[in-house]
Amino acid sequence: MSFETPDLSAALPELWLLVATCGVLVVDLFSSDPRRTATLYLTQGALLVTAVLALATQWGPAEVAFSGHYVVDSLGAVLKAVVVLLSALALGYSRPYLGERGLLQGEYYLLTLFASLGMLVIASGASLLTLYLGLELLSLSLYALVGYHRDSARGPEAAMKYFVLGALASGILLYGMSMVYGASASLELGVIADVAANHEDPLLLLFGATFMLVGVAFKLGAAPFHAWVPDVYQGAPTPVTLLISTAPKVAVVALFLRLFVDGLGPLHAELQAMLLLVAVASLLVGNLVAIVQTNFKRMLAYSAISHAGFIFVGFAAGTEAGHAAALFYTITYSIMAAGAFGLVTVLSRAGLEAEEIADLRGLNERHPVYAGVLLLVLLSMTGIPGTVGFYAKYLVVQAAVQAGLIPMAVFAVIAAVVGAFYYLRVLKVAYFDRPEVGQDPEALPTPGASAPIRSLLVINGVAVLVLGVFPERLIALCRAAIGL
Amino acid sequence: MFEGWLLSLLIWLPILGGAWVLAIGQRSLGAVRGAAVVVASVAFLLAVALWLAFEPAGGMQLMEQRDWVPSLGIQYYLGVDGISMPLVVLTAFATLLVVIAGCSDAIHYRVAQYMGAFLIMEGLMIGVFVALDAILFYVFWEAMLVPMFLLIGIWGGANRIYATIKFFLYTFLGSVLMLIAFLYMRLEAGSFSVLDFHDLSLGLDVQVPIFLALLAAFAVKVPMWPVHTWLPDAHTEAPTGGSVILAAVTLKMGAYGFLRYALPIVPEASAQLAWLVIAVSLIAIVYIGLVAIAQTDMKRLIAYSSIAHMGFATLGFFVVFQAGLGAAAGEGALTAMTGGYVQLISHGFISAALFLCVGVLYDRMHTRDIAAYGGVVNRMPAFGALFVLFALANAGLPGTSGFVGELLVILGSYQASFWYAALAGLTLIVGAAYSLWLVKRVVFGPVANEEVDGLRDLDRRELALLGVLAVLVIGLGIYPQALVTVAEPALVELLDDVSAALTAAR
Amino acid sequence: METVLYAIVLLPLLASAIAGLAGPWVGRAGAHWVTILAVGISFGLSLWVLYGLVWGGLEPVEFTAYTWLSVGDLGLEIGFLVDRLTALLMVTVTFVALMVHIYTIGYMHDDPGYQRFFSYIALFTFAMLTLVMANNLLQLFFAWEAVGLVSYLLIGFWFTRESAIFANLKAFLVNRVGDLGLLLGIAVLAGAFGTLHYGELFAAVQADPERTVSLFAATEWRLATVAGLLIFVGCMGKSAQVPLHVWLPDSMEGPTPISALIHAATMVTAGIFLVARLSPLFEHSTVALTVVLIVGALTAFSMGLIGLVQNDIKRVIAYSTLSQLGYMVAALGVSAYAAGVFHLFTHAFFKALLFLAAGSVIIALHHEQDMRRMGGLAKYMPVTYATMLLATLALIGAPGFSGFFSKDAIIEAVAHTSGPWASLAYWLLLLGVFVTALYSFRMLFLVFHGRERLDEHARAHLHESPLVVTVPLVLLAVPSVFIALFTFGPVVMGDFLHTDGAIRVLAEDTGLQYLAAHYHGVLGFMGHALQTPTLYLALAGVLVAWLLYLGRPQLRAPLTAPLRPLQRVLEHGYGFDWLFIRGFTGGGRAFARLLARFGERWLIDGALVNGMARSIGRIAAGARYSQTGLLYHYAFVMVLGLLLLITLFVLRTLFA
Amino acid sequence: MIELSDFLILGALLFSLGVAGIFLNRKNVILLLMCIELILLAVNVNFIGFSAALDDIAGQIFVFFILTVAAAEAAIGLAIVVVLFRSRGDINVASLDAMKG
Repeated sequence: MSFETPDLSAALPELWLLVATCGVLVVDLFSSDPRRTATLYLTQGALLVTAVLALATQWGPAEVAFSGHYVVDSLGAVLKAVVVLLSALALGYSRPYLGERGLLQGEYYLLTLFASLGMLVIASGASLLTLYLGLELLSLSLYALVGYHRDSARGPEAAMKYFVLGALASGILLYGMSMVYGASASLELGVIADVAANHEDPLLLLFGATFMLVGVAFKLGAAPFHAWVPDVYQGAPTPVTLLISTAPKVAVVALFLRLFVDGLGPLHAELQAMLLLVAVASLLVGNLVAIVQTNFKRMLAYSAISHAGFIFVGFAAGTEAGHAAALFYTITYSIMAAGAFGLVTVLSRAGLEAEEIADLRGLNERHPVYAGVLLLVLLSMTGIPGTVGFYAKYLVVQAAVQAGLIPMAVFAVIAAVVGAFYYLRVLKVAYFDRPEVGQDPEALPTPGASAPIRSLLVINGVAVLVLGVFPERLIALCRAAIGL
Repeated sequence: MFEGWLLSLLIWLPILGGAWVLAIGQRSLGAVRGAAVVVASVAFLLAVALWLAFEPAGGMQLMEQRDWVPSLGIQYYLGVDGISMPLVVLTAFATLLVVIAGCSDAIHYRVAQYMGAFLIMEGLMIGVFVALDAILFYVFWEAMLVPMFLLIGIWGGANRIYATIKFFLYTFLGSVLMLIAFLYMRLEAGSFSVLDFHDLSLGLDVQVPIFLALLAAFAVKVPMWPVHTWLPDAHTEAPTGGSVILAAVTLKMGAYGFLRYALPIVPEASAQLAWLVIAVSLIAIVYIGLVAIAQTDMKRLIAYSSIAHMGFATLGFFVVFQAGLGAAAGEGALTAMTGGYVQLISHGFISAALFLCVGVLYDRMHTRDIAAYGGVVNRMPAFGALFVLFALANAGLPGTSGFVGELLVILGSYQASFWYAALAGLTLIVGAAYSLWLVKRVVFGPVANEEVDGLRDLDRRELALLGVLAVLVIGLGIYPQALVTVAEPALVELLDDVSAALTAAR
Repeated sequence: METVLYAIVLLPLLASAIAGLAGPWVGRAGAHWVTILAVGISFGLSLWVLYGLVWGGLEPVEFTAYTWLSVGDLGLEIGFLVDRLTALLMVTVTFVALMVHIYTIGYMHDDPGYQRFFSYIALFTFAMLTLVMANNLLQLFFAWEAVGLVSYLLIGFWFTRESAIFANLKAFLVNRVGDLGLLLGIAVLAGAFGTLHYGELFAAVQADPERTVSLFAATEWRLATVAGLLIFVGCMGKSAQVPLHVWLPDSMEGPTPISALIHAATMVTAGIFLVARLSPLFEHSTVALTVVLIVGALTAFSMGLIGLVQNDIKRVIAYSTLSQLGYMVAALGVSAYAAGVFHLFTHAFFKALLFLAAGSVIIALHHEQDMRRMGGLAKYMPVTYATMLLATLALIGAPGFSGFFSKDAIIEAVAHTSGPWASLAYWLLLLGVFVTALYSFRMLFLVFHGRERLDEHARAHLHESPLVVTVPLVLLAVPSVFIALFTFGPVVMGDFLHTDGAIRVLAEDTGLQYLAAHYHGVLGFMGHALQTPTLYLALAGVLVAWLLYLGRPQLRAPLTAPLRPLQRVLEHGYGFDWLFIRGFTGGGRAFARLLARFGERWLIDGALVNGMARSIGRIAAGARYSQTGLLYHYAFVMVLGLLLLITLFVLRTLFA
Repeated sequence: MIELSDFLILGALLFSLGVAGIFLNRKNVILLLMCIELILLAVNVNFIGFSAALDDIAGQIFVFFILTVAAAEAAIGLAIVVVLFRSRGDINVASLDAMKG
């Protein structure tokens, strides 16, 4: 028996991010700047370099490393780049919000970095173990971030709910993993796939897969495992909500793709019914309950549930096109969600969270540019052509149609129409309602953040439009990542 | 000479022009109005150039084809034929009208957004008519909802929010099913090109669901009974310009959809279910006509009359299957279809004119309630004369454009069944009843009250707008051949294709 | 020739446009001069055309002016067909129109809508000429609607009067009922033969008269009958036959010159012209002709009766018009087209005269129209009185007057037609003669004779009308009296209208042919009249009128008392107005409201659209409660979800 | 000889107890943390049983990682409990319902 030094370069982005995180930790420790400028720029730099590294070193045919626990492939490269860029975007929006509330501390950046690291690990996970560890690293960081605003009334409650339910979901996921392990005698997804393909009686595998599916559905916020979503979205500080609703979603899609495509892909036919059930339940619950919400963040949470339903439609299709669609959907949804929560962040200030729908009253009258951003983002979530959200829905529905799931496709688009109603309701408030006469202008939400962040928001909104008119590059990227 | 860029310019000039107007923003009212008028005028001139350059016998022409989303096989594919070209010109014309009409002081809130929305919408609507790629078509089709949603919601009447959300959801619901139909056809045809779709030969079992999906989209847009109730609300609450565009162009998109998609792609299903469309068209003509009589709001009344008139168009399009399609005798099919088509354009003029007329009154009195008026002609003789003219055109008086379509549809549908013609012909009575009763209550009579007494007649801008429409309404009534010459070859080709497909299926 | 025809048609249109659109610039005098000039030239040219056709050796002219629309094989054209029938009507129309134009200068002297009025009547002249000169049904329909439009505009000329704008709406809508029939008839013909050109249509019908169409699934109907009946519905609308007559009395709300020109002399006779023009079609359907006969006879008698109880001078004449139109239609029903058209021709003069004379009275009395407030006017207005007397004599058919020939020809033609329906019609028409005489002289006596029931103010300003009024009266009186003397023979008894194929009669034994065979000149016809009841009935009518209104007015009360119920029925116009206004219009409106409320607002919008939205909202509000906020509920839901998936999986495994 | 099925039954029982504990307990948040530990332990039992039965060491390695993560999870959990207690003064599960609907 000889000891082989593993080829560490396979995990270059992760290692870089880890080192950089440690560096940020040290720098932050010795920094006395209350604005944490150095921390911010180092963090953003680290994340951007990670993205570059991921794309530069990992794009290409799949290579397995670390004794089969780690895979380097194009999918992973794309996922990693997207994940870290979204994290960077989330951080970009967060500073003024945190600063005004006295939350601007190095821990915030560190937790975000660790979460990103967890996501990177998920993106390259080739065994149950790696995936579990990545997921836990991500989840634990997020629990802490949700409760980050210790003095707020709702933060700790949200964190507690998230933590308990998240741990429960992790337990269920693990339980499923143990079953899969028992059925295939290996933790490696490649081996599991072989076993799944050749198994005479995949009962145990399927049993495990069902449990794992619950875990994944929970993390994605799909019904009926969605209960945490509204409370956490509402209770967490808005920048954290922004983060939760973007990068981790992509990571969970990665988790699904690894577990249920790379690993249990051969069992798709057996699992399809469950995936469809989750999709239908999510579309129903998300779209229906969102209608009656008055809190904008909470409404977006329910809308996130319905979007998870769409992602699951892509999963249920089970084809490569379906997976590419789900990936594209998640990425573009993240961009829209970043825009929406970014707007709330920018409009809010200490003492005025600007998270009620009514706070948006007359936005077009006072700040037409921001109203325009809101318009684009919400139209995109609705799926109106000209915005990128249309192509997201288009790809998913097309995959469903191609896979012969036409009733599912019909249900999904009708759900989208129901969903349109609550987005329109917000637009109605922002565009058609006028601010009440005599209302104190001070009490109205005003964009308070610095000019770069406001520009970031506008760019975010315009990106929704530009990607909607020229979606080819992103679609091609997602399809290439999946291997189409 | 226009090959390859004219259509693109017609789409993008208004859209970019609209963005420009938006960018001028609140700075100068004059600059905003000027820019909007310039953009709309240039677009209209381009549309006129399109008309002149158009070769009636040339089939699909002025095509442009580029890759757009190659990984999905979606192309930027444009072209016009005799069916779409007049609609493009109508769109540019209607937008010009609306922009000029919007230069009055009645529109003072966020003028740049108002003008920008119309211009952007113009580009999108032209896109609908010239797109030859199904997804491109769908993109324009849906995107057009947004500016209209905002127009009604921001500048509309008291009940505008209910109306605009209803409008949006109704039409959105109708069209998403169409998208699924397109995706399915893509699987069969291998591309999204409408021309490839036309070559498909699908089985009847597939055609019927596709037809129903298309019907859902187009029926809502036309709108056909019983999915029409968004229209009275939207028309009523929309600002004048919005009503004009809705009536003059938006409704035509649905009818155009039938001609471009439903009939040629799923001819067998269209033939099979023609009875359904015919039935609801006749219901639209008779039932909706009666409902129009009972209205007390001017715009609602005109909106209902729009539905009834669009019933003629759909009747004309679908009665062809029973009116001797492919047979030489009398050519009832071609007559009916041409009639339906002429009705589209004519209704574009007449309804635009009527809505502008109501707008003129509304600007002065701020009410649409018929009962608030009476004896308007005493103070506004020029307006009264024009209003009577348009109402008569609405009632299908010969010599106005309203008569042409109705006559041809009645003549054509007689070939299918005497009773179709008889029921459709009831519009002669019902249409006259609601149009002229409206005239009686609003225009004629003694001066009803002090507000009416204080009315001033049309100013030069209003007179010019309505005058141009009057000329067009009468012009098309006296010389419809100008339009028919352009459209007929395309309609003949469509009918030939449909009948060939039906023959092949038998 | 073509240029002449174009000029005849287009000059009035041009004049109308000048007077209407350039009214403020040309001024009042400009408006009347330009229109009168145009119509005058039209009249002159029409006369020239008629002369040419009859004596000048001109052949009937037919040409296509312009293709309105051609779709596939169906060519819809604007074209002219001028034969003797057309020329006769052109002359009539332009002559009466010219008289009315001149008369209007006086009548409308003080009206602010002076130019507008001239524009309208010139436009009417144009439309009416287009109608009679058409060589195809489409153009006829165009003009048909155009005259309807002008009628609409003119009835509502005084648009501030509620009654006027009610009447014009009513007129238009009732006419539209007729137009629907006409349009469907056109559709039937176009559908069957692919053309609307008269000549081609007639040839096609001639070639296959037995052709059928199927209306209901199984039954086949003769095409000629279906088309004929439908077109006759159009005729009933425009020519105000029962039950579509209800608009005509109300149309008297228009200025009197209009009543004369449109609602008496020309437009309302368009239906008669239409049927005559389509005689080659109607001849192939006995059923259609029988219906025409019955409707005509019924109208002739029943409308005359109503004339007895009217007090408004114009309404009396209006009912008289209805009755006379009935005579014309009845003539058509027995294939006596020539007689019908001839009555149209003579009636145009004397009825226009009656109206204009009545108008003269009305302006003299400052727009007083109630005969109960007139009386004894003869001495104040001698010219008016004289001309009106002549017109009345013509109307009741005093021998030698133009009306005598035309009406007697009709009655005789019906009398010599066999069949039960013809007998019934004959009796109705015969009684109608008595009634006509009675109401005509009742009017004459009430207005011009007897006690003066005027108020002082009216009497003080009472004088004969100016020359622009009286000259047209005199000019109209001349043909009213004499025109038939030299035209009756050739037109009705000869083959004036038959030689050039304008009118075609298939049967060899019609009543008119019988008369023609036994015709021995005007005097002979008058002599023959002494042997028929017609003359005596007319005389009786005059006598009764004299007795009741001049001679022994005290007899009136006891004599009419038992007839009181009948009188009430007549005063209510047999309830037709009630039926139309309350029944059809009211019912229609109530039904429309019901549809709007129930169908639209409650069912589709309320129950379906908003109902769906509401139920979604309710479900959403309910679903909201499942999110209790409590951790253990959340966990429980998750576990339930897990169990659900496991169940699904177990079920799949069990049943796979 | 202890069969594989015995491990699995034990694991399933523990797992069920843990899950049931989460939604049956309405009092103290600490109990929830304990239930979570119980679930993780149930998984460990499964892994060890399978590892032994399959004669594969990977399962046992996994268990070590689970134990480590469980410790970290407990740390975070307790930290949140502390924050919660600081802000509200009690850690009653039933009172955590400020956000709902």
